[in-house]
Amino acid sequence: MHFGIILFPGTNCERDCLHVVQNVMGQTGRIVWHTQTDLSEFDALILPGGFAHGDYLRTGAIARFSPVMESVAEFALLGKPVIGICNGFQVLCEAGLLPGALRRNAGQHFVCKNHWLRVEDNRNIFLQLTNPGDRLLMPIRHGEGSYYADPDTLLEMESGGQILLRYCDDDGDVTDAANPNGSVGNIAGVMNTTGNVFGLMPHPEAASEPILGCTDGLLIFRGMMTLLAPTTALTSDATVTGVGSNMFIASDVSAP
Amino acid sequence: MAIAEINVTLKPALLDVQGKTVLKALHQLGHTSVQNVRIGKFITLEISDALAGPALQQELDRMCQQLLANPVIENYEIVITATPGSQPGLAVTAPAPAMAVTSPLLNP
Amino acid sequence: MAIAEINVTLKPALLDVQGKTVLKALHQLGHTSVQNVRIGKFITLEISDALAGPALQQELDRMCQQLLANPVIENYEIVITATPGSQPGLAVTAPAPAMAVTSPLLNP
Amino acid sequence: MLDKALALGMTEAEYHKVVEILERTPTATELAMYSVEWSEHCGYPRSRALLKTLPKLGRYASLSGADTGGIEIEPGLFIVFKMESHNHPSQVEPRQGAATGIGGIIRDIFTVGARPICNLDSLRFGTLDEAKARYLFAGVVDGISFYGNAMGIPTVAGEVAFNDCYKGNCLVGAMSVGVVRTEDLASSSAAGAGNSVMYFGNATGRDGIGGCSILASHEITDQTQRPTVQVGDPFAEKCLLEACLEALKTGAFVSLKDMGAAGLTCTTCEQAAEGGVGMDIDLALVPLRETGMEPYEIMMSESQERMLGVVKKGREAEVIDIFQKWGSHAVVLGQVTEDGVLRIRQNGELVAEMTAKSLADAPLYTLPTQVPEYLAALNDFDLTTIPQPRDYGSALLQMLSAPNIASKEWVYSQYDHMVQINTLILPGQGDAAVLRIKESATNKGIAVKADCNSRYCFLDPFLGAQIAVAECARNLVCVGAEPGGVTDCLCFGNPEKPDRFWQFTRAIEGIVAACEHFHLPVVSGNVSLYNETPESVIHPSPLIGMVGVLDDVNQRVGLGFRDVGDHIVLLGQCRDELGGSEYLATLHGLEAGRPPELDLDRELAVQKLTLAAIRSGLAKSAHDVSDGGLAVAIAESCIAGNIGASIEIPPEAEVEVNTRLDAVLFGETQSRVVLSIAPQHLEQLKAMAQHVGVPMSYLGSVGGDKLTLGDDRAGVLRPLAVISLEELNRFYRGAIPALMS
Ligand SMILES: Nc1ncnc2c1ncn2[C@@H]1O[C@H](COP(=O)(O)OP(=O)(O)O)[C@@H](O)[C@H]1O
Ligand SMILES: [Mg+2]
Repeated sequence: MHFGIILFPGTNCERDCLHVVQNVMGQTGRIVWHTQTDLSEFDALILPGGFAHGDYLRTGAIARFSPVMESVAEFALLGKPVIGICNGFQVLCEAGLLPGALRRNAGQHFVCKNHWLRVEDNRNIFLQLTNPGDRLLMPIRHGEGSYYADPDTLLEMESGGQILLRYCDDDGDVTDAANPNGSVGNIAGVMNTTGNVFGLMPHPEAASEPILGCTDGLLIFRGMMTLLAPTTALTSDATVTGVGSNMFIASDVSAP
Repeated sequence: MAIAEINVTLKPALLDVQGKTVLKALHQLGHTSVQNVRIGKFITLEISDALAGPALQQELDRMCQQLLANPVIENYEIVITATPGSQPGLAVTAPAPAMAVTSPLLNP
Repeated sequence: MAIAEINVTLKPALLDVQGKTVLKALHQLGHTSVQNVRIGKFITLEISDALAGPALQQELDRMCQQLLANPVIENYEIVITATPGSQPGLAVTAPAPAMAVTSPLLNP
Repeated sequence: MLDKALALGMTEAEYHKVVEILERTPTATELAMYSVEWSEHCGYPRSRALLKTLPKLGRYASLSGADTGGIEIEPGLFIVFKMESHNHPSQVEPRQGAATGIGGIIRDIFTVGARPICNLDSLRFGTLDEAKARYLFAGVVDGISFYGNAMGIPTVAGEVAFNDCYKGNCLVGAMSVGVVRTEDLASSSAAGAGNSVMYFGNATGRDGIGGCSILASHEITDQTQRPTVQVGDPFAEKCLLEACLEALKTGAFVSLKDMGAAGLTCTTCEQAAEGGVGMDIDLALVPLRETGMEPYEIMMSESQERMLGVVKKGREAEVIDIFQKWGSHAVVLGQVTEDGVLRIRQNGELVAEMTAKSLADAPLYTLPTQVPEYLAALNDFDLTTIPQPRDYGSALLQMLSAPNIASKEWVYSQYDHMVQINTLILPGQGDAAVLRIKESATNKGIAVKADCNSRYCFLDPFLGAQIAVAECARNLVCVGAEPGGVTDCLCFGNPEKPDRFWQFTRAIEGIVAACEHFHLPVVSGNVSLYNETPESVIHPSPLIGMVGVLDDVNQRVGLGFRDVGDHIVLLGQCRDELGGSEYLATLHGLEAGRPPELDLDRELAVQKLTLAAIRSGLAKSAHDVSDGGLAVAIAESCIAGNIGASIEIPPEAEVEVNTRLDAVLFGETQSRVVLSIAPQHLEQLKAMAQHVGVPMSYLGSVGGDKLTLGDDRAGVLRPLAVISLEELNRFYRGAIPALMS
């Protein structure tokens, strides 16, 4: 599978995503400068994290006018998968490709830590390798990740299966205490109505290698490479879900 | 040269967490008569004389809708003043109502 | 109830990195008549009637110097208006000059 | 002109020297240029002679003397690093001051063609009970977060300390680390008459004019004497970084240098002097942000996010294209000349003319030193008068919640410490951060840490500086790395006062002694003097940053205990040492006594043993004993591992006779490491320790959900404390957030 990874000035996770695509998943990928408009070579697109245009004014506000964004919209219209991670999620919201908006964290500070996420819906390509209720562990690293959508929109999203991930505690419970940024309904990731554009604040590319202590993020990228299964029941792969572990140190040091 | 001052504010229905934090801090400093705080953006634009009147107002509206405000969460208000010093009496005030007009790109 | 609107702006000599970037973006969107952009904060305070007149003005000044603005790099301007609807004609405008008075909190 | 020179911070003698060099009265621009370039900040006239004594050789091939230095961790692959302070600007405006400090040090790294892979920060503030200290602390952390995060460079480690002596002068040491292949190393030495001198990055404004000579090289006596604050633009810097790395790859560059303090003055004269050439530039071509700027203002401006380089003649367009793509200015200001003369013009008209060398060769001073008066009385303080705690449990909790010891999670959770996905040991999980090096052909990794106990340095700058080096190295060893190279950031008071200069001199001697013993090169560094105000003088603070190498990044350990039943052992000996300890400060409000002794041979032996235990896979966790002593170290390993421990100090433990119990638990004797190992490995480790002559004691075992402490030295167990993990966490992790909310 061939991934296009969009690079706006100020983006800073493009190389991390490329590393995972090439060196972890063994796929091909290319970094695409934000003025390029021909995306026909790609099977899937990643809008990586960072601070496009410095995040000045509002996150994603300026980036969404980059020439590449019209092509991203067309790419999405064709039904091909697009994932926006962190700043990429913010850009997709500003561009109207995903509903809602991301505001400054309720705590007013940037937050960098590993966080548990609960899978809300797996009837989509992105989370098809997981089961509803699974816990995934991934880093969150953002200052403006407080998701907001008005109540009507939220209702629609709920019924449309568009809310894919919520922040939860290590028991998998979605609680206020387990809300790192004040997102409405602890929402961490949402999808568009047609099921091919996904945005999330956590960083799956930073949780895709054993050496980093966690591989839950890989489930998402692998999902994007897998034809959507006819039903939600995916038994064989279910064993690899919810494998989030806290072993960030020396988990792979072998004792003598 | 015209000067446009734009206030971008959070929609009233949204909780202003930053405002709440500042309110708390003000109370702690003894400013207990403050009952509410909302924090928005104050954007000043300097615009060449090429644009004026309704055309200016229209263009400013477009800038706000496209870029300067996010209609999902924000309102804006535009005040046009003449350049400082030149005929201050002519200041035109044109508060735009809360708008959430979506541009074509927003909802393709 | 009084309402105070406070504009906090970066001192003119300082680089406004946001403004610079937004200006570029506006130009790219075709709004080429814009010549300069500065981005600051717009703070709205609701204040109980206990405070009024010069005392109110003074207290607002102190709030700005202590907390709402950073006098090392920012200026502020305070506009006091009555509560919306109640005697709008009474609005008092009191722009404070660029101030660099250090506050107890910021510089004890 | 003499009065102007004095106002610019020059001495009368320096002014006359300028007249002598030029054989005429200097122009305003010339005077400005000499004043900034000869200031302590740029030319190091007061410290240069001492800095020359720092060792340059070590285990790894090293690079030093340029903007930044480094070590070659495998053939053809360099890790470059440097630490620099931004103290004065941060005291004036903490957020922007710290942000521009980070910005400045990052430029030092990519200026040599390296891609920055991580940052560290070493911070010092007044005590947090003061509003001003909290304001500065919050602002500085916010500034580092705001700038570093946007750059996509993880801030992976650092240190924070609070002490009254910093209330008038906070310290903000920023360190950046980059990776570069030998063939991509860029030069900072101009060459080739006719080549183009080019300006890159942000436009120039009146930022920090005079900052480097008037501000940074003098005490701030008058708070209103504020220069223009510099505002950081991480977006511009990120674009500049990418543009520079891309453009350097083309091979069109002869040299490149970042504009830090003294901006254009420093970058023109130093590149020219280093290459033995001259430059002829026209300031009318400099992109300006403000109108009406005078030539001397342009030459002195400290506007951020700018670089000056020399590009081969005929290849300018290709370079300009790359910078334009990134939205960055790139303009030709003039040419390199053969004659070694710097000619600065404004619309063709000469405004300054001097040899580059005369600027770059700042005068050299030897300043008098004198042992400070406070020292003898403090050193001789009678510690036997100090009462022992009645309740060791609450004493330990009090120690754990002391801001100097408490978890710094409030700080590092605001920093993106994971971007670039190389961070394998995150802040709080090990004594140093560990990063994989994706560029390595052999699975190498690095460990990084910054350290300095300035209380020790206050009580004995020679010993304190040695300990700073030793502790930093020990921290690297405790994650499994071989210490490889040092950078320093020497923050002191006014050098013109003989007692301050004595501190400075002794501290450098300490660094030299320790580095030579450990075979560590000092590859880069920075000096910040005049850190004093009428209300406070900082403790001598030779901040040490260090990089170590893991040959196999899979051989790393954290500080957290891991498995139930593992044995806890102590390498090294406990001695009756309480002088200068955090315990004395926190429980008794005292900064007195002598710092713990340091036996460099013992230190090296303990480090070698620790490293061997980790590499052989015996050690499952390692944590050095530093601030707060043994009890704190063990509590930290419980917290990090989220598992309890039971400690009974046995009769045969390696404790010097007649050591007070509080010194056993909270004393800060050097050269000690707490390891946890599987029970079956105890004998093997013992044998290894005996072999290298390092004392080793079995202390207890891992397990449960509480920390139990007891003293069994007399053969009769004396229970000291039982504290639940939950309570340890609450005190250790809750302390700073509670103070800052
Ligand atoms: N200013 C800071 N920035 C980033 N990380 C920090 C900072 N201060 C402390 N840390 C991290 O917190 C942990 C504990 O630091 P410290 O108490 O200095 O360790 P030690 O006592 O072993 O020297 C380390 O992982 C360190 O890198
Ligand atoms: Mg510590």
